[in-house]
Amino acid sequence: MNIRIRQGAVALAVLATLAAVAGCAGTGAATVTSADYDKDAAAVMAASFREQGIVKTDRLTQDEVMVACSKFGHSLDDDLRERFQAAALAEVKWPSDGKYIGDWKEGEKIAQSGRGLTWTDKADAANGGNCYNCHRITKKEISYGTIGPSLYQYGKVHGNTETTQKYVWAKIWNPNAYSACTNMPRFGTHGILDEKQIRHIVALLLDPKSPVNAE
Amino acid sequence: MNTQRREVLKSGSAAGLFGLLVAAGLITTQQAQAAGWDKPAFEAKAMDEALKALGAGKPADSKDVQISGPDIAENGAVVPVGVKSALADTEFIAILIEKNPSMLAASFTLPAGTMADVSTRVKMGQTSNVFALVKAGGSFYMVSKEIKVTLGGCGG
Amino acid sequence: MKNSTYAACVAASALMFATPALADATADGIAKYREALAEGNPAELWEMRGEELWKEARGPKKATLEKCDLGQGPGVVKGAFVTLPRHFADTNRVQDLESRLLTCMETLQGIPADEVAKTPFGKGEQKNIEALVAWISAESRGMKFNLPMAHPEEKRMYEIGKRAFNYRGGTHDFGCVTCHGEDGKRIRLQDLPNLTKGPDAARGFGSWPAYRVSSGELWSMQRRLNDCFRQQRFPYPVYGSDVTIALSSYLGVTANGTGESIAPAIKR
Amino acid sequence: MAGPMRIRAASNGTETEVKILMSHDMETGQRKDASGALVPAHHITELTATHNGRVVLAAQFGPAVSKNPYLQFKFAGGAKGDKVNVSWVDNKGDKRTDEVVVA
Repeated sequence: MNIRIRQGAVALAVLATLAAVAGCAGTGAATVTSADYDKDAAAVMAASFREQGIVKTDRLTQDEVMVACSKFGHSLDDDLRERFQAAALAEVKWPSDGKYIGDWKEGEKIAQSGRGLTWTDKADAANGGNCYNCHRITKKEISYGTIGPSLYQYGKVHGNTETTQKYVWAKIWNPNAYSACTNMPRFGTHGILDEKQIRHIVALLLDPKSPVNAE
Repeated sequence: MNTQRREVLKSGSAAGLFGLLVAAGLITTQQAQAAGWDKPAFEAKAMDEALKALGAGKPADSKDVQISGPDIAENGAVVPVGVKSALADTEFIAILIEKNPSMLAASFTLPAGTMADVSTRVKMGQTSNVFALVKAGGSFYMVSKEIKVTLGGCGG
Repeated sequence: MKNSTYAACVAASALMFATPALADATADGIAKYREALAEGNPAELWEMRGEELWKEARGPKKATLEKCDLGQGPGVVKGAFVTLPRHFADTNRVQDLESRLLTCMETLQGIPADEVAKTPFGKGEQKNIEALVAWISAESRGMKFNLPMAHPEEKRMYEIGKRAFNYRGGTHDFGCVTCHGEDGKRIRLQDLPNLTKGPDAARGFGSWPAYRVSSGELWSMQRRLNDCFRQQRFPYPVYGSDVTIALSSYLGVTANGTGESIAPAIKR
Repeated sequence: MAGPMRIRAASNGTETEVKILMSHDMETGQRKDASGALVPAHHITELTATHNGRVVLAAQFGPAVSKNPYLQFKFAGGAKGDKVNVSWVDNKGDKRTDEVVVA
């Protein structure tokens, strides 16, 4: 079970450090660059996981956006951000029948559910939206997270217009369309939620009868 | 760490715990006969039924009985509940949870010299009133408190 | 049974992080709930068993773990927890508490490490590991984190851990950083420590192992990380794999000097 | 076999406070396992605490008492060095007795 990677390389690095110690004031890391660590980290990620249940190791595969969003210590430059956002908006799949509003009661159930796509879930289980984990939504549910903004009274504030409906639809389908490297999952892009479910969540947020706006 | 004598009483006796305690001279036969798990009370599905099984009838409200617990529990699996009574000769305390499948969670018989101040932890399936039933000087009293049970994050 | 540091710390943070929109009553209620639980943490049942297991002759070699070197010399338990993971010369590997225990169980007692690593959490020898980590961590309660960083392998594991922490992937594009990269956030009602800096890193990292009230089990750090990856919709991290050790290195080093271990804590 | 209890008994000169942690699953009989089958009820039913041989508390538990139960109570008297003994029995007839010296 010992997973040894680049032990040899490290041994060499130590020797190099010892040789260069006078020159670089004993900072051993000077001979190992950040790029070396990037390579080591990639190898460790690849070697440390195995498949379990419905989850295969291809879950670790990152697209261009996630590679960029995994870099720490600096933010996206403007060009990249604009490119990611434009590409995200372009791939949003709009509702086949042109209807954005479903049943807010169903939307509330989806917003409450955190099920789906883990290795303890079954392949045919309906996925939840996990919305309350990060957002305040209705007044009644006090157990809500604060990773995302409050959506309470969202429709009341922004109006139930077609423009708002389309914005909310696209935001759920691929939130990178408006904010590259957001914490929010790409629910439509990755097939976490289907068209019908997204319609219900749009209703939860925008329908004037939804407790989000009515209470 | 306190030294503890870790002995499991030899099983095989049909007499149960109280029989063993009698055998060990720890309690009298009379005490043992008065005891025994109160199945009808623990299996009662409604308040009236549970109170009847406990012989409590219609208990009165009392300012001298306090039930303590959180207003909100992060997890219904473990909800701390305490009961204190300032009534003279408090001899019995029970904790009941209105919306549990069976309401009675635990009961305590307090011999003279034991304070009417007990705490334990109970399971709650959902937000509910929690009742403290107390018997003092031969009469029953009851107070309640609402405890909210919330959902957890990360898919529950 | 006193764990007042934890209760006070959680109470303070719950109040501090309350958003204006959140009724103070909610945060206050939750803080009181946690305070009530801090007294009488069932983790003590595991601590008792762990101490016995350390001193019990077991395995094919019928030996105790009393010669196990957790980094402070053979048999020294006090203070060991707050210096792990660290590099061990005999294995030439950076090891966390659990992987180090596997080494000791294999070399001293003859219990095959690979088999223990493959055992599901809460079963067989894993149950024993859970008891051992409860006791070993309790022996460092109240001590500040002080992980060594002098060895290049320690530095390397820290750097890998930092990258693993920020690695976003899976169906939800989640990484550790999604939930633990900012101050003052919550998931549902649970406060999320910002693990990228102290003293939050000490508060988060220094709570595990912990008794989970939701399952009524004692969770080691390995199990905590395993369940984080599950919820991130990642594949299954192999027990004792380098990614788990690297993450602990990153969290522990980030916690260094900024806070004390309260493990084994009690968690929802 | 059930694991040992963690019992603490502390006297302040006039009264003794007892805190007990028990190792028990406290299965409600309503939980389903991974295969969907009901896990049968398994819970402590009765508990007795004695001080130097005299009963100071008799408790009855239903399945709604939390897993790994915790119980705290106080009795008048008790001095350092006295013995507090706690016994429980569950609905399957398993039992456990542990004793602690008052601190």
